[in-house]
Amino acid sequence: MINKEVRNVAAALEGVEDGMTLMLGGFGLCGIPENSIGALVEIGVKNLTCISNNAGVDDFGLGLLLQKKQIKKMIASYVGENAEFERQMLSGELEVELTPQGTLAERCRAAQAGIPAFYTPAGCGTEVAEGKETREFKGKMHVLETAYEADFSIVKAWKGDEAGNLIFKGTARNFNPAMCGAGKITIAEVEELVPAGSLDPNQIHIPGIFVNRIFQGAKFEKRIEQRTVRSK
Amino acid sequence: MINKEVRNVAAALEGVEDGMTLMLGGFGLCGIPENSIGALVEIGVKNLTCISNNAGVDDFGLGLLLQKKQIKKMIASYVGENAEFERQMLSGELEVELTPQGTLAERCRAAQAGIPAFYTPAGCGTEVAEGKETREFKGKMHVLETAYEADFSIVKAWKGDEAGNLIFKGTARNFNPAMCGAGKITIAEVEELVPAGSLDPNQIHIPGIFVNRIFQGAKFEKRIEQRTVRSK
Amino acid sequence: MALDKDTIAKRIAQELKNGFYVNLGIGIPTLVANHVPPGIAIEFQSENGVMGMGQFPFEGEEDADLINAGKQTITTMPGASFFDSAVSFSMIRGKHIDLTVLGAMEVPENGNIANWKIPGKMVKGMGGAMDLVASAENIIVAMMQVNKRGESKLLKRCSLPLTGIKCVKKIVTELGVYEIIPEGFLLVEYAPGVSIKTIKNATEGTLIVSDNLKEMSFS
Amino acid sequence: MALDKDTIAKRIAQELKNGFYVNLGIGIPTLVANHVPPGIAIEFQSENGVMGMGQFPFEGEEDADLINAGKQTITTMPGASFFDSAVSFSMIRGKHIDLTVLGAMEVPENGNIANWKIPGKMVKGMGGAMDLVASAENIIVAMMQVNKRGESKLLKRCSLPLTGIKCVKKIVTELGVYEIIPEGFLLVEYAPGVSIKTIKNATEGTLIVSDNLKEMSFS
Repeated sequence: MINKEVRNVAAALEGVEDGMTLMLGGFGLCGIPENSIGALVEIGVKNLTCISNNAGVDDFGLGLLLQKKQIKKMIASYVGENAEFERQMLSGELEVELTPQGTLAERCRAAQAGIPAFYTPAGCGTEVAEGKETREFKGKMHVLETAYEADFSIVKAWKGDEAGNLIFKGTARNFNPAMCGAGKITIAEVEELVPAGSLDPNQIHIPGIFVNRIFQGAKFEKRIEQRTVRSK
Repeated sequence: MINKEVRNVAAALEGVEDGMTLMLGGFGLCGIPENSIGALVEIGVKNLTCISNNAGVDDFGLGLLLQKKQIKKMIASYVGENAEFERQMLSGELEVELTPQGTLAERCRAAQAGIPAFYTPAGCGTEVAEGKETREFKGKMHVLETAYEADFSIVKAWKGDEAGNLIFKGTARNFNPAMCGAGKITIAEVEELVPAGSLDPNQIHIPGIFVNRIFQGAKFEKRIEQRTVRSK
Repeated sequence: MALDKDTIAKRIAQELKNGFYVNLGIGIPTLVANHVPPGIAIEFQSENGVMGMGQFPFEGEEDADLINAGKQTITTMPGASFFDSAVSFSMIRGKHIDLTVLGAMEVPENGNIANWKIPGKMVKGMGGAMDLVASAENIIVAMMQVNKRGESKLLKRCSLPLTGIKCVKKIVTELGVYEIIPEGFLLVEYAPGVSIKTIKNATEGTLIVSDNLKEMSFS
Repeated sequence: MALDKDTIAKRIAQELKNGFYVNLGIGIPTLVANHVPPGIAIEFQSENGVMGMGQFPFEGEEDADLINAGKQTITTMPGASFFDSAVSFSMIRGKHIDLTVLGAMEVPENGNIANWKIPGKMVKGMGGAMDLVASAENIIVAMMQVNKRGESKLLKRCSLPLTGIKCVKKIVTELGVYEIIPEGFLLVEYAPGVSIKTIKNATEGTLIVSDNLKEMSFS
């Protein structure tokens, strides 16, 4: 068993530097690597390019990095929940590349899987396809999309073991699995870190080979963005 | 819940006709849809094109269809265990397309995922790449491979529920997941069929949307190809 | 009388067929789930990674790890499954979803759709909409036909950046049900009590009235 | 004296480094797992869908659902995982595997490799070998240097259909250890008691003897 455990978030983030590209898991505020994001704010690395489906809200998730102007460029599919984001983007302070959500997921997965490029119909005929190669397959136009490159992938899982194996919970899975192994170094923060052999090998969502560093997060707030309920 | 249960293998195979293309899960004899293969022999459909990693052994798995000369063309990555296969191929009775194993898996997955084509380095500079488009990405040559098309995908899982959700066991998983939803109709035979709600939604390997028909196999022989043991 | 949003959703629910896997967008489309006709089996997907979505949770039972694509807390039905975003869009891109219902800012008469950006003013992003409209073979747009400034959203041509091209098949608004045909918007149903004149005034694009025009029915 | 197959495997095991994920091919490569140096952590992948392979099972404990790519019954180690073939080749194609050891029928001096087909005579198929050699950055070939008819398998040029091009970095045979350099096969180690003359006779391609040539050591 190859042990991937590091002692804390600081050790996990070693090597993250100004100007790097980070891939971060999560959908909205669900399944985001909140311990790592908190530490990135503290470390104060700047000029980051962040690849993440969303940009958090003003005071949580990637919104914390936006507030401190640590992000130079954001690659995302939906950023509607973040007023500071919109302000920085419309004022030109923040560079933004919006990409269809499925293409975003597949470009991460392609990086993980050693697929340099693939064709997808998403975005054909729209500004997303501008400047990209398009091609017809079975009578339908497709656009060529390439694998993302990133220095670090930072993901959040529910349980993990020392070998780096990960299990996600509910819809907190989202973009996390496809990002594992997609960046040069993958960091996983987990709610519970268990010894190797504790998890059923049949029920691992992401094998440890895709994870370089794993640690148990000190605290998970797991904020709910839209608390919707029905009456009993 | 959309119920996918059919009463038996005959109902599951309804619509399989001469000349069709079938995708069949399994690696060696491990995780093969043996009930369905047995029924295909009985039904006697002919001129099949089969996409499967291996071609079984002489008297089990796809070897049974080969014996009856029901297969016109075989698409596989490794066929070394089957003497009758080799005979039919070398004599020209059987058309054979050999493809790298990873490319085979990815072409199935591409069909499932609506990706018409992707680039892979596997096979560049070999006869596998002959007649195919090649292209350089980051200084390395890649070949363009397309998604497979099939009329039926026939897979084997360990447990399944009425909704078509599947869980595989050990290395019997292999090609089965990537083939689900890759053919026009997907048939899953399972060792144990349980009511919807019995399986943990977090531990489903293949969601039921990728499966059209599911049934509990009458009998599983699960033959071992190479029984290797160590002494106590 | 023009429909309210919930009644638009109710009309769209009539399009649900037994065995459909359905993706509902944010806004009016989400309400469709409340009106599934009895006796048919439907599963709702949310593209953030769940199939078999159920109702909102009871108060106190919300789970931060269980939300829909609108970031709302949800529950699941028996037979549900969770999966990652790449698998989720395999369902969508691979045409495994039978019906997609989504909102729009503008729909021109050729079936294009715009719903993600107002240049220089508002950029929410396309989310999963571009993947959905590029692959779905059965797309219904649910929206108010007239915007807050009284302008029609059923247009001759889109002015906003597109989400997808020639993909919309049907549109349900507070005023009527429209099919996209080569000639323009084919009005097939009108909301109870709404006049053709009102509908014409609220349609900037070419409007064709169906020979089989009828009033929407909610029996 | 020329090495036996198990000793070839033992020599290759010296190339294992702490933290390596390793894919072993069928035949001699499989034997490498028996010689992992003490004190280093290695995980063995089998491309049919398991990471963290263990030894063969005790008699009576074989599981038909637990095999390696050679179709042999196996066991798993703590920390193991199962996955599907697409994920398995994501590991391989995505360069997550640190070392690949595989057999060959022919290796020419430019580092190409042929191991899957003899036209008109034998076709086993490439299995996962083409994916492995196309992506692995650290490939060792394990084979007997001379075939059953006494012919060298270290050639000037391949005569058989290729599995991959310019990918082999190192070769370990019953006679020696070779690195591929622009000039040809660089002999860096010889098997105990084997003469350079014997090695030259068994090498059809260009042989260069390293300035740092030494005897293989199995201490």
